[in-house]
Amino acid sequence: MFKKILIANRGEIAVRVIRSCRELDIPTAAVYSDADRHSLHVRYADEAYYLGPSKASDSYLRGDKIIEIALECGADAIHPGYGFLAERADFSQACQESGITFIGPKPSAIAAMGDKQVARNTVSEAGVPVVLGTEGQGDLTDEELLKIAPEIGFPLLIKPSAGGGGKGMREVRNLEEMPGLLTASRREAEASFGDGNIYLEKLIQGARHIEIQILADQHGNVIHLGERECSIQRRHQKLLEEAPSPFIGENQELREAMGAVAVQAARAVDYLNAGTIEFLVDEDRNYYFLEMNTRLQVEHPVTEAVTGIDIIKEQIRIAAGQPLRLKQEDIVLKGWAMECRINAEDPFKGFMPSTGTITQSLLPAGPGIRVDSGVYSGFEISPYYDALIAKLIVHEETRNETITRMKRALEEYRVIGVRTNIPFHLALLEDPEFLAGDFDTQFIKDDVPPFSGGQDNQSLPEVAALAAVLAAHQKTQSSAVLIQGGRQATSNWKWLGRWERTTK
Amino acid sequence: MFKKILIANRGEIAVRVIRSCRELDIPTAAVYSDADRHSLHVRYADEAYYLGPSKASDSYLRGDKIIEIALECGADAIHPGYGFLAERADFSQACQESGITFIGPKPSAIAAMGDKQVARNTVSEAGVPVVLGTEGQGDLTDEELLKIAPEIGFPLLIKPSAGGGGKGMREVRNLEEMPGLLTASRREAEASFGDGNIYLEKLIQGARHIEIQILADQHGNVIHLGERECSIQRRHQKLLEEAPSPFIGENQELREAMGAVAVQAARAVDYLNAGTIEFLVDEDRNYYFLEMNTRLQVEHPVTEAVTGIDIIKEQIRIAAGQPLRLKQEDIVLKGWAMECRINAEDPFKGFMPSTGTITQSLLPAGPGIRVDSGVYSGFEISPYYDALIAKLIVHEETRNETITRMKRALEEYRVIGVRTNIPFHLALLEDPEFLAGDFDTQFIKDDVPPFSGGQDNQSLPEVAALAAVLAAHQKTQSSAVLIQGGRQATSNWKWLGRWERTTK
Amino acid sequence: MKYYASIGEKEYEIEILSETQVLIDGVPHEIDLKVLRQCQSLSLLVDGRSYDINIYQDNGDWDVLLRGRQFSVEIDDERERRLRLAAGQVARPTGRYVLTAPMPGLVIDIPVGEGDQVSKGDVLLILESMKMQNELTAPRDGTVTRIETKVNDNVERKQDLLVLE
Amino acid sequence: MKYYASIGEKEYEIEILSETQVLIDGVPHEIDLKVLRQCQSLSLLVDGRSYDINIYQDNGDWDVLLRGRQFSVEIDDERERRLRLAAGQVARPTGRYVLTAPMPGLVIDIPVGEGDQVSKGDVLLILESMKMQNELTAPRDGTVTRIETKVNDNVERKQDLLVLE
Repeated sequence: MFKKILIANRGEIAVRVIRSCRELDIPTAAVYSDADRHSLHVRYADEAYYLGPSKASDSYLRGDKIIEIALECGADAIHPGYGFLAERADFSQACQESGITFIGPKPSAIAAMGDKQVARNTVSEAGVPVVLGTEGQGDLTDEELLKIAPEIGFPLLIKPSAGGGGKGMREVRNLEEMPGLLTASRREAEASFGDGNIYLEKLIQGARHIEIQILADQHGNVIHLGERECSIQRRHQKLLEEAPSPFIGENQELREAMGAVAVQAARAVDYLNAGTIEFLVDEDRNYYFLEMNTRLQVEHPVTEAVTGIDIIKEQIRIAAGQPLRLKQEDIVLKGWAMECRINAEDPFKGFMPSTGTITQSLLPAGPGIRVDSGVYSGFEISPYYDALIAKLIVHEETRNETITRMKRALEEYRVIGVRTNIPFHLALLEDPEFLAGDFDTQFIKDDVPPFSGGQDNQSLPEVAALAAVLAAHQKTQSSAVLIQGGRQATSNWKWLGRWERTTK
Repeated sequence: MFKKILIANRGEIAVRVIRSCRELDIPTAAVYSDADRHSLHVRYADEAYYLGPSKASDSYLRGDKIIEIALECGADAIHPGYGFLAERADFSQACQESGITFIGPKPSAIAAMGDKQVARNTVSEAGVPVVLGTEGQGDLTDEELLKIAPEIGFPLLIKPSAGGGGKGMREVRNLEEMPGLLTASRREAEASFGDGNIYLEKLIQGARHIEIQILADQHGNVIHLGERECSIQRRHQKLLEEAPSPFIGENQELREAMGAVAVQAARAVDYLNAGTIEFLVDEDRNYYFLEMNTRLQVEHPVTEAVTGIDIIKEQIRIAAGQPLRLKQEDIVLKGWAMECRINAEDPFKGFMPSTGTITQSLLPAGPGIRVDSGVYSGFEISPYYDALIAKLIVHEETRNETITRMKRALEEYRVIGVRTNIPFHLALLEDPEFLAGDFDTQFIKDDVPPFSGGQDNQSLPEVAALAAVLAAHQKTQSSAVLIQGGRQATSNWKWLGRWERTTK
Repeated sequence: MKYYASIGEKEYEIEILSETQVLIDGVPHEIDLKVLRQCQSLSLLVDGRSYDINIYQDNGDWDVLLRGRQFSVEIDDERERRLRLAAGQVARPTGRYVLTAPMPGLVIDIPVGEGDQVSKGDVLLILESMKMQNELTAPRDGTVTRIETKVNDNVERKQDLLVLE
Repeated sequence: MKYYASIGEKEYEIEILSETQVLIDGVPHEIDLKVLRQCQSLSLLVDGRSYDINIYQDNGDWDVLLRGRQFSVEIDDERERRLRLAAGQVARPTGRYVLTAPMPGLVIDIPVGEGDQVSKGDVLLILESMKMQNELTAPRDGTVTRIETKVNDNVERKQDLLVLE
């Protein structure tokens, strides 16, 4: 087993990796930028080393410096998390050349799958169906793309060749709006992945985004851990994921067929470690290879919940050369799991990111609740990294029970100081179509939020009004004494003014 | 289903019940004493009603008042939690007479099992083996008990006829010390359960405490959910529980035999709802009926973890007349679960209870962690109720992995302001005999704590010394400025003094 | 003391009679308020119903978190309301609007120019922050009278960006 | 500035050279301290090793929580130590000991009387609190010189119970 693992990441996923390492009794080294000295991954790691300025390109994207730190502190393996360097073949290659184990696939597999265009070519050749697009045509210029677009037909998607997570993606409805969107997409791709190359892909209407989790060891064993339903997206950013998919449901045949195709796609690039094959599934249950994420996914916990497997521990065991402990027939999905991504953004103001200090973070608890978070009470959210502050994962016996448990957890969860999308999730969980499992990737409309802001309970606005009046009353009373209140009332109310100062 | 459920309890278990009710979309009513207006169960319930003064006998034991509140607020069911009124046949009877469903067994079953002496008689007649004792001899006087004691032989146990949880239990090594222990036991039993009756039971040396969880519906279905290992006790108070039992382990035959006997014992009293049959198991795997707890157990979450069943939801469904959803053959134990009881007590000072204000409660999180707690940052622990502030439950694939996960979680868990037994649990989890699963109910010795205070990591004391010096340094520097520090250092250190004032 | 609290279109008239009694739209309610400083929460019982509330003031309005929902409450007291009614204006003034940066970031685009007429919802400026491009839009119709930043500027939180009149 | 920190039998000599440099028993270490007020934690890096620490003062000693372990640290500075060494006493004074109630509770039993000789570990008083009977024991040998409470008294936290000399 490894002597020490360096985690080349930050936020919730760095904390997540540290937790599994600690449970495996492997010392961890964190790296941090200027903005992250106070971050949870620095506090929870066994060691922590300064990396550079806050901008990702000066810190978390500095593969050279990270390898240097790993060598200096005696780390013999690097876990890249997701994002940043996770899907950079050159980084995986550089690790290998420095004698450090990269906990992930071989550079060749990253290159083959990491470039979305090459990937589509590769799996297509292996007999896996793909969506029509510009794969295999190299890095095209805007001019070339504008020429090809009408052949594919609108609507279509512009997608970055590198990276994932919806960043840089743009939906194009017609040729006129396409030039501006190409520019925006390249700019966002460049900023997020350091690679501005893009490609086009036909947009399948009414499609679901369903993905299969893969584990592949160094001994030729490849298994899948069932599917995840990821169709709930806003601007191609996933917001809520579940396992199993309500669309697949009891259709064990479809599940096994997609699983087998996913294994086949992974084998096509001699895949190693954990990875995910993303599919689009149309209304007739035809499925198309979308892309392979050659890394851990943000939403891996829903699979962990239904399989009982710690995927990060598996990643580490695989990287250390151990054979998989489980065979395909050992994988049994139990119950239903759902994840809500809690973002620091204001759902009432166009999902605008919200920075500032989290003055309080009170986590939900009790049965079937898991919170993966990188923040805490007093944590300052910087504008340099993404808005994901936590993932709330719940597990229960059935989908309905999972949904009511999730609502309970969201109601318990308190984040004060920044806005979050918790009200959005609560409204989504009350939407009849969502409850019926009847949705596609276009379900969350951009302009009209599908939620009422909590009109389900008539009395809540009245109580909110009362609470605000009680708070305002204290403010207007110069003496801070309630009309008929005495000393106790004074001390009872004084805090409001105090706290106001804190959050300003 | 019920229109509203009143929860006749407080602390973590009241919060636990509220959570399941909320997930079932059933409104809840909490009751609270003077000491509990600020408690989490009051904050999380839909309604909350004042019950009486802080002393349990004036509030949580006032069944008459609780039924009155239930009738007034329109609750048609009462969940008693554990402790307080949970095993009082008269309360169950009074509920029934008021037209309120008592979420638990019928008064007759509570009476038959709740009086430990009658219970032992009943199951003995049904062919279930019991430990030698004074069952079936009525409520004996101290004089009579002193006479019978030598016939049973020493060591023996004095046990309260009512209640459970180890309260009022005393171990007797010889006749000389017995009179004082009888008095102490009766006093504690009277204080805890309002019933000072006691009985004697032979102490089986080297025995394990293993219990079987039962569910019984109104349609004649009785199933068991496997066993829990509860041998880790201090002064007959359970401290750590696990499921499955390492002693039973892969011995499926023993598990099924004990399960069948437990079902048989439950049927002997026409049992309804959730209950637990406690057994003593000797080194030769002979098992003896110890008692039946006719209520939810503190340690129910470990069974929930390995079975995936929400036991409280099952209790409510059973009380509402629904048949069990699962048959015995559907019950599959998956993985390994462990619970550490986090008590406000100082393991370095004879486990003395610790009262005061919890200035911070920072919960562990991440995969496989569950915290059931009734406290929060700013919560004041009163001297009126027991010292249990939280239960930390972890779940992983194997026992070893569960233990390393639990250690990780205990290291993350921070409770500031009161002392807790977290250091005790950490030390226990490093004990070679515990790790080997080689322990009995006498494993935790009273006088010599089996832990070193964390000598596993040589550098920790040095770092603790350094941190204390850095803190003290700030105090001695009148200007609160570090030798070579400037403005930033000042503000960096100022908090220490401030916080000190808070915690004093 | 009488207050008027508005959430969206709905207005509530709330009168505080004592520490334990209020009138909401004339209906009496028993209240019991417990302030939990450390976790910045209010435990409020209203006629026995229990609410666990987080509340803070944001740009004059009160933000209330309650069961995972968020409510923005505007409050007037009796005197303020009388003054405004006397002045003939029940609605809030609509004059000058200064668009400020809701977060630090990089100005990516300013699709409007000084003197442009804009409608409510039009994009005024695109700000990149937290790895996302965020469109800042006009809260109402108006004319852009001043632009105080330019493309590629790094701006601070709350920095003035442009003025709408 | 030089300090002497003791945990149990073990003593550490710690010298603070600057905000980023200390000597522990003469060995230099690089430190980086970040105070996290809101969660009452210290993030301390020592030669790159990361420690997340909670610390507070309790009865003069410093209580340190670190990885779930708890350490009680006694600290002397150079001057205090010199004074004590000059006075010929390295150990702490052992004079009068006042037993105070560690928590509110009910006095159940006082198995000693005024004038009794007691040994370290002997039970002085039984206090019932949190539904448990708690034995308060002698921290060292001595004579009970005064008993300031009686059986069935309800006592407050920190109330004097008896004196040992």
